[in-house]
Amino acid sequence: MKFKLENTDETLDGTIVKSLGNNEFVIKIRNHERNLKILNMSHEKIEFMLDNSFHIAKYTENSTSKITVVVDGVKITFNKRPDLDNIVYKNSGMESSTDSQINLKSQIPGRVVSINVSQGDNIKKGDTVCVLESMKMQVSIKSHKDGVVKSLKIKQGASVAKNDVLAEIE
Amino acid sequence: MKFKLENTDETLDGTIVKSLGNNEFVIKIRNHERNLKILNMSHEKIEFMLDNSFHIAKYTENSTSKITVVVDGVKITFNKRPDLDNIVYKNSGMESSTDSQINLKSQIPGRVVSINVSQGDNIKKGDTVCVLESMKMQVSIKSHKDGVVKSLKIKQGASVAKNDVLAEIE
Amino acid sequence: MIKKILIANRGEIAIRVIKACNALGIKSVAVYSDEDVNSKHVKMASESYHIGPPSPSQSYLNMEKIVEAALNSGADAVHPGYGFLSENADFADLCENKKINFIGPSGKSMRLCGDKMLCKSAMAKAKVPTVPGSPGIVEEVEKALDIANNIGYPVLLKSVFGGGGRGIRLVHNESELRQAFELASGESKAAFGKSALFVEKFLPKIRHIEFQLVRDKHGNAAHIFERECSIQRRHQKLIEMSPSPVVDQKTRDEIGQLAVNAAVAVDYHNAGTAEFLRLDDGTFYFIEINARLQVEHPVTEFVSGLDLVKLQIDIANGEPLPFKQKDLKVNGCAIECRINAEDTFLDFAPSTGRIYDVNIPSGPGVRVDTYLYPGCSVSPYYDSLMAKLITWGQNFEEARQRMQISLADFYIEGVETAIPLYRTILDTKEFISGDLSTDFLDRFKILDRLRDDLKKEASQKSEAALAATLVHSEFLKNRIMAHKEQSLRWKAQLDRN
Amino acid sequence: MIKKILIANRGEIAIRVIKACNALGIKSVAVYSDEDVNSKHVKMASESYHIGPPSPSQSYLNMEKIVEAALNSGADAVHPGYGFLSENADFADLCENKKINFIGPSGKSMRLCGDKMLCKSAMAKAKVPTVPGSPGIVEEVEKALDIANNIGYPVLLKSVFGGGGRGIRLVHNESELRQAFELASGESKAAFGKSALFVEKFLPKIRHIEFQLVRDKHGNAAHIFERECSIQRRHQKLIEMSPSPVVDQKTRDEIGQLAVNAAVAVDYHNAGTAEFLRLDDGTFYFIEINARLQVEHPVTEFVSGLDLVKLQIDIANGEPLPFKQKDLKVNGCAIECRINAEDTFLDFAPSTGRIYDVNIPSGPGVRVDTYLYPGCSVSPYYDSLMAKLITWGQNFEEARQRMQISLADFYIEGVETAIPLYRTILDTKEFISGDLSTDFLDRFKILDRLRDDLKKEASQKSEAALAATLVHSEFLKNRIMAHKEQSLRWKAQLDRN
Repeated sequence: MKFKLENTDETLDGTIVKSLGNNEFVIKIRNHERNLKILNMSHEKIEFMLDNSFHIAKYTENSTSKITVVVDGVKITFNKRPDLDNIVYKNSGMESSTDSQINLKSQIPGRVVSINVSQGDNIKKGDTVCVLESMKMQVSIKSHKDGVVKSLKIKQGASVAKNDVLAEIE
Repeated sequence: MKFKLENTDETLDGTIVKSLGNNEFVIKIRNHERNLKILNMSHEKIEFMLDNSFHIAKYTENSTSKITVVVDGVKITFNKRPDLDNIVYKNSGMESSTDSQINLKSQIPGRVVSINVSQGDNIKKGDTVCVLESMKMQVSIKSHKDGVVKSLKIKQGASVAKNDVLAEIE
Repeated sequence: MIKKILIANRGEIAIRVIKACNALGIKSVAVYSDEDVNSKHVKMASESYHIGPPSPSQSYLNMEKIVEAALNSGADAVHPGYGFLSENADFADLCENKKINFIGPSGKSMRLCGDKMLCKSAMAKAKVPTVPGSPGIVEEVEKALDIANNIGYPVLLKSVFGGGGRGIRLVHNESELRQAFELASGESKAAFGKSALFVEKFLPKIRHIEFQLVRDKHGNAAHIFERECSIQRRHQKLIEMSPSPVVDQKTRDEIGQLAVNAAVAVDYHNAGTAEFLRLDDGTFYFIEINARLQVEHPVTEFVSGLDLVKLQIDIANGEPLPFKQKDLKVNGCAIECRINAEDTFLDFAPSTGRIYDVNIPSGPGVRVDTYLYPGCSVSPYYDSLMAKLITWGQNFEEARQRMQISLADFYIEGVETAIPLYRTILDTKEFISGDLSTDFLDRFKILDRLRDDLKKEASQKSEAALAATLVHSEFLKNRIMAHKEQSLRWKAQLDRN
Repeated sequence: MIKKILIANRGEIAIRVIKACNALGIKSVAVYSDEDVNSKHVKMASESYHIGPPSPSQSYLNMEKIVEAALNSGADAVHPGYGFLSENADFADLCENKKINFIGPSGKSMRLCGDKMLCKSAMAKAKVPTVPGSPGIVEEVEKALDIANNIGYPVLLKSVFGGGGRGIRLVHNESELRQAFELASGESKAAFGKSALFVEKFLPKIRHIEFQLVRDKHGNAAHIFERECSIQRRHQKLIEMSPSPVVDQKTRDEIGQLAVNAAVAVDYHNAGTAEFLRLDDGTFYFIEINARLQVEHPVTEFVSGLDLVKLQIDIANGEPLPFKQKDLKVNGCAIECRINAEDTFLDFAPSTGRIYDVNIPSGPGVRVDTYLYPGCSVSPYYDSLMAKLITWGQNFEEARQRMQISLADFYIEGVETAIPLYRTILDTKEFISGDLSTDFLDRFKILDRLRDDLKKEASQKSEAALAATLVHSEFLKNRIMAHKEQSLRWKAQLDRN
């Protein structure tokens, strides 16, 4: 199997070569054979020795296109189909172009302090749509594109969760 | 319900007076009404406020005759039928008279280093029956009574768990 | 003598005070909102009282409710922690009126500390230098121009109604100042009915250095050295240390004495902090007194060996300080990293939710003050400080090494934290050489370096991650196979029936 | 310079050394037996090598296997921890032969430390006082009688083949000595082919006080104060502290110098410990050098600020000591309680098994060195030390208070520990006043007091326990009811079919 590492754009390939029994396997990564011994495993977590080093990995996301594992506290996302995918790693700080998206989502949980636009308003990218408050901090949520406010999904004083849609902008 | 506290020989009585809903109850202990609010509960553990104090209790033993709870780290055993029961609290250091018992049990886990008696031997209370090793320490296991070694349940080099029967002495 | 203390706070600082109470044989009383029913401080206190709904204004800022809990529990003292009511003079007065010992300065002293202009003039009298500028409010633009000419451009034109960066204008020359004065004055009159502007020298690159001070009710006072808190984001401290790399013993004695003078000037008693700005030329300007225990008090505890909460309680009991200035000596070096629930790459935006797992570091010279336990929650209602990681070493380098390994050991599953950022900062040559300033993150493009470090780390772990992924795929495949087989068995059975 | 250290040990001390490696940027290599696959030291090290079955003789005492792992991993040094191979001179020699830096004294020095008689005569030459008695082995009874008359009865007749209390006879007069000598000599000849007896003065009530020492490869040496380890059970330490309540600075200087002389006498390098007995009249007798890091080294780290593992590594690297004796000063007071898996009421018999839950205390001045985590196991194959709880305070009383609250916070579910015993001891007026001796537990009938304390505690918690029991009964009743209802529903359904 070939995997593309989102974090660094490297491509890695790996396969399980054989099982040695007793939860031990020979695997091949980048054409090097390595010994893998599973110590503990559940559907969400695995503890294993890779050659002589211990690792703990938690599986946090697994879709048809990508899998995210947290290895020894480091979050790593693989694209399963490296030829097709080009999603930018969240931590790179570079947001992908979202002009085509209608939904303005909240990247933080919080309470709606104020709504600064109305349905039907013409707004520009960067205009403040609303202000959220969380942990004593007020955060302005800005439009991700130029467009018209098609609908507002929030009410003043209400709480929103991370990734909730705040407004549709077309 | 009446309960006898093994640790101190006190007798306590208590009842649930009524449920206030929302996991709150009025209970009566020693004729004083007290407020009990359950915060979290599973079959083995309960976290609750008794009036204004937080407690965490783990249920470790529950038989028809007694129940053991560890409250805030303190182990407490109640005899459910205080009139009938007279078992001595383990931590009192006073072992109950065990002359009538046949089984010699191990109070520690360990490996059998040596067996000092044979089947059919006449032995006296206090004679060493075998020696166990655990955590670099050798412990002589002594007969709890005078009698004849009816059978030996252990082999040299084998491991025994706590409360395993080592020998029958009649 | 205080026998029972109500802690009018939550989170790690409530736990810190409860532990101090336990060690001293004093009963502790916790208060909690609906949001904190399962919080650790509630479980640790001798008694706990519910005080209202999650919103701080209805619970931890609700003076009446808190005083009621104090009276119901029979607490004879209140410890306010930091934040919430800790610098609320009315609350201090209310406690004293109800004969509850408020562990902090008097309401009167607190009011003096809290009012910028009053405090500034008190300091002028006590000869404690403040940032050059107008001695009070400037009514006329000509006066503002005089002052600006006197102290030199650029200057800041500030409104007393501002705060946290609001209502501040940077001006570089006379014409800019005239224009800004007119605008600001108009804005202020429109908003508050009157203008209240003042002028201060603009300080381009500064360090935030503060002095811990203690003063008892008999007037004995001492400073317990400085803390350098220059690593900040949006004017909030991230990393603190004691001693500061730019403070030698002579400077410590000199500025420490100013800090003590400042405490005397406002008749302060309790533990407190005199905050200063330091310029690259070595000039110190007093900015304010924080009239409470600071978040970063543990670094001072490490290098002094003192227990500041215990000292606070002793002072509240009317006891004299158990030491003199000359008895105090800096022992080694301590660093603190604030472990906030926030996302470095979203401009430090809050990150809340359930903590699925947590590993708290430990070892020689390591201290962690935290409310975290596996399964607890980080609430959006309160501030983002989850934990403070503090390390001590015989010198800065040992403290730094211990901080690095402790950061690597600190695992929090469920929310984002600045732990990776701190690991990057602590490895920069600029941090190691002590080249600190409040614009450290921007000045050295630390976030870019963090991105590079994260990429390197991901690269190092990529093979292990791939191995885990391979096993997972295999595992899923087998489960699907097993599931199919079972389905077939079921089907066969159904067919039989 | 050492770049990679193999740690030939397990448990808390392996973790302690791994943390030191991490802080210094040195790679760490763990070794583990089948029993330790899931142990924390295996998970924390940079690399981990399997070395054999659970039995120590086949794993942690298996020199060849361990050296093989060191060579395979490319480790350039071995840290032996304490116990296991730490005082095995052959292992030290083997490492040096394989060009692996053994972090400890030379094999030659270790042999001198390990041989009672050789060590005693080396000390005689160096004028370090040992327990009065025969200077070496006594072949004839008349010689033994001379010595006994000289030092005064009662005396102990000991066999060099004994140890840990075996082969020791207490005699009160000449006739007892004649009789005992004949018996012991016969026994010894029967068992070992030769008699090797010696005579020592019997010391009725003693304190165990030891001095931490360090000596580098250039001959620079210093002591790092004393530790009092008088609270023991069956000659094993339970509670240690530094400083000792009976050692003033003059005594510290004087006996510390003897400890240094002892180290010089055996050409010791590394960190080590000179053990002394102290009589009530203030006399100190040297008994032996422990040629390794001690379990109780953290109390010394707390009061000195030094990192002893780092010092060991520096000395192994050939570096000179970074301080002189006069630079070292006792800072405050530290206490350690050993948290063993054993049952106080079964004569401290081992208690092993799975640890279902654990809460590790923390706070100002608190340090815990441990391998425990929820879900780990305590193995019967290895020693019973699970954790060390160490607290520091500005003085003894503050350290004691912090120890008390930390003991109360330390929760270990799954095995028995002496935590309740320690809580009782720390509250006795005898402990508080420093009236310590190796027979402390017996002398003050501590176990009886513990029983009383446990009863009191059970009484205090009885109402909460009853409340929990009532709820539990109610809960079970409801479950049974629910179950019955469901059964009825099932029955009805079956009846319908």
